Amino acid sequence: MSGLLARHRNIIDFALSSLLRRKAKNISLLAVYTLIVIIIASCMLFINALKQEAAAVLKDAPDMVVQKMVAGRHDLMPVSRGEVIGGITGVRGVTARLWGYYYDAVTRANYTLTVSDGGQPAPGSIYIGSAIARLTGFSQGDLMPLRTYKGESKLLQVVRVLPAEAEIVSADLIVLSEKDFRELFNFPAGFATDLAVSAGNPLELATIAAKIVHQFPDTRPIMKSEMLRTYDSIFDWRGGMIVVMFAVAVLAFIIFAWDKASGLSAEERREIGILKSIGWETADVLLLKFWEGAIISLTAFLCGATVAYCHVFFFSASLFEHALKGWAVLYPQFRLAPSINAYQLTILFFLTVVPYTAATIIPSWRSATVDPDSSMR
Amino acid sequence: MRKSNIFILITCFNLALLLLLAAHARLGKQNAEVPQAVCAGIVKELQLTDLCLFTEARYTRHPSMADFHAPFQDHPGALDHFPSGSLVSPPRFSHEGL
Amino acid sequence: MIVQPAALALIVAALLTGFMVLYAGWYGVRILLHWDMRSGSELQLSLERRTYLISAIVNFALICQLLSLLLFIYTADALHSLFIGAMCAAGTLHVNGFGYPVLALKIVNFLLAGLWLIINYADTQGYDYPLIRVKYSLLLAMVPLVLLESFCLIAYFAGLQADVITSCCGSLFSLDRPGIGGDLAGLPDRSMAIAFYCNMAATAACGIIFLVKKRGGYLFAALSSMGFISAIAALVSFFCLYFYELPTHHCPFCILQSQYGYVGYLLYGCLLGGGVAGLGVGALMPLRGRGSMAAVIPVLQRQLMAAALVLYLIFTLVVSWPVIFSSFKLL
Amino acid sequence: MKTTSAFIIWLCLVCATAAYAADTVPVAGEKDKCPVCGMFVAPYPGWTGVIVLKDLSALFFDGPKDLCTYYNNVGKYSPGRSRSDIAAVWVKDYYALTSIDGMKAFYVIGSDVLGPMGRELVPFMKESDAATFFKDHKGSKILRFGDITPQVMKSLE
Amino acid sequence: MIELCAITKSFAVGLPYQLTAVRDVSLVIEQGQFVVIKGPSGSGKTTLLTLIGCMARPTSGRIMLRGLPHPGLPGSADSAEVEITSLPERFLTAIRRATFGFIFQHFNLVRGITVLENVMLPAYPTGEPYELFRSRALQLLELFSISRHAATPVDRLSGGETQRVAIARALINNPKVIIADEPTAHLDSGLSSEFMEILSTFQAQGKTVLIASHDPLVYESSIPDMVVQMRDGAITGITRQQ
Repeated sequence: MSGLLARHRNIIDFALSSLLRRKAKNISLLAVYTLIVIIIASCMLFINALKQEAAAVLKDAPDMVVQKMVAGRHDLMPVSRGEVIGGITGVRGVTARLWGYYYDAVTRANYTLTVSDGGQPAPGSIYIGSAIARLTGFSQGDLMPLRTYKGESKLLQVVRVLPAEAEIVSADLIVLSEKDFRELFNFPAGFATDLAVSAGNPLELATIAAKIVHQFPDTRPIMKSEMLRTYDSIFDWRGGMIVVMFAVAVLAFIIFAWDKASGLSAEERREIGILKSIGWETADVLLLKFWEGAIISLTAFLCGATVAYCHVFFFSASLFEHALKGWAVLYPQFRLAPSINAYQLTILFFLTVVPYTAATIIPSWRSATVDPDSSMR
Repeated sequence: MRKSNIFILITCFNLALLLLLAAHARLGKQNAEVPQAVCAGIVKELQLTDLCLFTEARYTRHPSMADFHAPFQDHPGALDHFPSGSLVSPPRFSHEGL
Repeated sequence: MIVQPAALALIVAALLTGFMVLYAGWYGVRILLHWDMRSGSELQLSLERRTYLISAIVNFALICQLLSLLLFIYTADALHSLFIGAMCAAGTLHVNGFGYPVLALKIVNFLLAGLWLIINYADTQGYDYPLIRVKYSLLLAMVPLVLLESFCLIAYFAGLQADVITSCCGSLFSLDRPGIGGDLAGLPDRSMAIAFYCNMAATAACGIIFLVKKRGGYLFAALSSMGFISAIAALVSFFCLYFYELPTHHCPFCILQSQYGYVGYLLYGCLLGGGVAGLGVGALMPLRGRGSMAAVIPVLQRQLMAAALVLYLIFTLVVSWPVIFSSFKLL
Repeated sequence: MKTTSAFIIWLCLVCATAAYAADTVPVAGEKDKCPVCGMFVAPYPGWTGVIVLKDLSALFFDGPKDLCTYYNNVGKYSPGRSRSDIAAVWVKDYYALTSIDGMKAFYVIGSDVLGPMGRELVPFMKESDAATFFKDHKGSKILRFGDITPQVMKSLE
Repeated sequence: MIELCAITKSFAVGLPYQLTAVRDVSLVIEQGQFVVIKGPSGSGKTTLLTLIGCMARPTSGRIMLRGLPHPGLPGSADSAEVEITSLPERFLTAIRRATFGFIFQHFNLVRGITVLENVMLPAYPTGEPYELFRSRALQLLELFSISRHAATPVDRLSGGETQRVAIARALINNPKVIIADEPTAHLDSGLSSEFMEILSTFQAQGKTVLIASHDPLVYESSIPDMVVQMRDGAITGITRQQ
């Protein structure tokens, strides 16, 4: 056992010597490899942190939202239906939600306007999200003009800027009173955007949803579990797509690695010939090649994962920012709760180290089977 | 010192660094509980359903409230939201400048 | 189709192992056809060199197989939130018809690859390539299974549709459900536990007899394979209940979750390792008369047997722990 | 005189504690386990049942089924006690998830809703709720607390 | 003892350009002998050395080793006889490592690494503890008075130093047989005779020395016990010296 260990360590010694002999080539290989690991790992860590954030933040979202559909599009929901739905056994409460979008031509940004169920703020005053405050420069006490449906300007007083740490849910929010909301959009009385339904027992939600659809076939109930699942699948999908895009980079790199491993120079052939003639066996040379690859991939993997973590959680994934921002004007600034686990590292290992290792098996073997007597000829 | 020892030390150092980061993540998760509670409070109070990640279109602002044909809703030039939707900006309409 | 990093990682691994094993199989055929130990011809020399490549490939495939088995189960577990009604891996695997075949094939292939490496190890200790035909026949048997597994895995992930309604483990492994899950759960719990302990005791006794008197290798292999199966059956029908402290929950996957301290990985790891070692003892039995193997195999068998016994012992201790020490009692 | 006032004080105390026992439902903690099956109770707040004994100690159950098993055989699980030591029985109304008096509740059996222990007696405060549930979830019978006999319990195993 | 029985080695068997490098060679080399194989280039000297040194297998004929280490094979005592012609490469390598030390025509040191590492190279895959063979390597360097170069890359050494490093490397695994292929081809007369002197001390230590050479300085020297003449792959004469 100790002999086996000693053999591995001896061979690692020589593998390091031979890697260091071709410094420029191997350091460039390591650099490219590390870069690929960094990109894939950043992407995975970022996506995973967002998923966890969504799950943590949305755990108190409405149990169910019921929308009315007309010709495949959302339509205004008669508030009266809320009473019918409230009568369904198992429903604890129904509230009409009033919310919509407002396009601000000056800043070219979309705001989300919403009415708080609690009756706050009072008519004439609003709360604004911190990203809006940052974008427009309005702060507490200022009067903010909003264009009504008639094109007139309506001045509303900012009484509160929503806390910056809640930006991930409230960056673009303007919270206003029901009266102002209806005046602004000429929103008909007796109608709401949709209904939020809460159930006493979450187990009953499916039954309640079935009853609502049965009673009002033109409605669409969306359960909280579906909202959360939407985020899971969006992020999984996006993460997967980014990984697929970078798979091309991985592929290119693997071709490069294959080429490096199989394109034995005359010098390398001579060296392996020498090793074999002085008593290295094919399996020893294979082990040497394995360790050369393992040293590079292990180092690249560990450094890449570390750098990726720092990139995502210390520098807020600044390399991705532009890709994620798209053409939105309002972009929330948030710090994600850091998370890293063995599962993600295993996936990363599979996506980077395993293909690299597979690509070097056959070339390594080819170089290991140089004839031992070749150095005598 | 033997080269293999140096390599083993560097690898151990890297692993330790990774473990340290895992510890940092655990700590950071605890620190994030307060802001997350603030967020959850606003979500509960305003009955919000979505994260505010992409504000460019309603199907990206409220993905869980959108429907199957959502990509067609916002403007005639809007393409599917991925991948072009997040890369291509919408055409400028004349009424916007007014 | 679910495009998700873990699924991609598994598909990449499946494609790589499939391709590599196919390549190895092709040269396996050539070795079986043209092998001639006495010849010093160049063909023979090149074939001898191929054997290094093939063992490197199977080594790679085995490690890949082991890691991807873990990753597959964990991924199935992590994906359960995408499917309505799934509580853990049991539900995710049930989403389409390829889930459980993939799992079964992964386990079988892991056992076969482990067996191959054991035989390969014995073979390389001999100076006369005594097991070359056995070894490459086994490799050829593995090739279609590995390819089938890769195909099933890709088909499984390709066929995953989010929002499919599936069953949760509570119903898959409930007593009144037809099928293997229900049958396993429905086994009489006490008698299964007794059968398991008897089997383990018999295996241990047989192993000790073998270690002392060098007899009974076949019996040991048979007992340890039976031990493997009875351990799974007893785990599902009896021991699970103690881990969950729930008298009705028979799921073999939930113990892999963090609430149970990932104890499942330890249990299944011990079981798989012990299974491979136990099978290895049996597989080496008929080969020990061949040429130089008479000196090699008995030593190897003793090591394997010791490994199998230790792993099974750990398994037994870990499953017995909650039965003895928890305050939970089955009625 | 002294004894009378002492008696009155004592009476007040008893009444107070009785009122306490009748009105407040003890909440299960992380460590509380079901005395019948040994499960932790806290992960299943929607099913938790409580029996308050006359000495004000509380027993927590992971579902009405285990509660009734206990109620039918108190001596087995709490040696030296009997049914007469029980001060109050609380179960969770399925729809509202609030604690209700178990003695007055309506129970549906045979439904397709499973509790942590499998088939369950699903409790309701109002008979109309029980009837709705009975229809929605394919129940087989609506029972009162007194109807829950050992035979009924057997059918739930 | 090394015994060759009717050894033939052909390359490209069955092809039009088949080449027979060694033809029906039989030879016995006793332990402790100093043997020189002489002959013009292309006479099969080197091929014969590769066959004896377990680097290649003969096409026909048998090679027996007696009283030499043969790890991994049955019969643990070194006195047992081993037939090495049909052994797998793995075992040939093990025997080569334990039994033979090689000195090549161009010395074949691995460039870019230090003298010490070059000397230790043959010991790496044996699984011997590092400290053990490192101290042995340092002793050898001391013996050949090149210790001060231990940390120097081999590319920077002079011809004589390179030669001594190559000899030190051949000795690291304590072999019983030293095989040298045209060792003096690139050395001046002074270095060549120094080389022969060093080899003769090995013979004095009981090692067998086997040299292929067409250098008169080697085969006309008084040191060898036996000179084997080869031409066209066959032995044409054996001269023994007393």
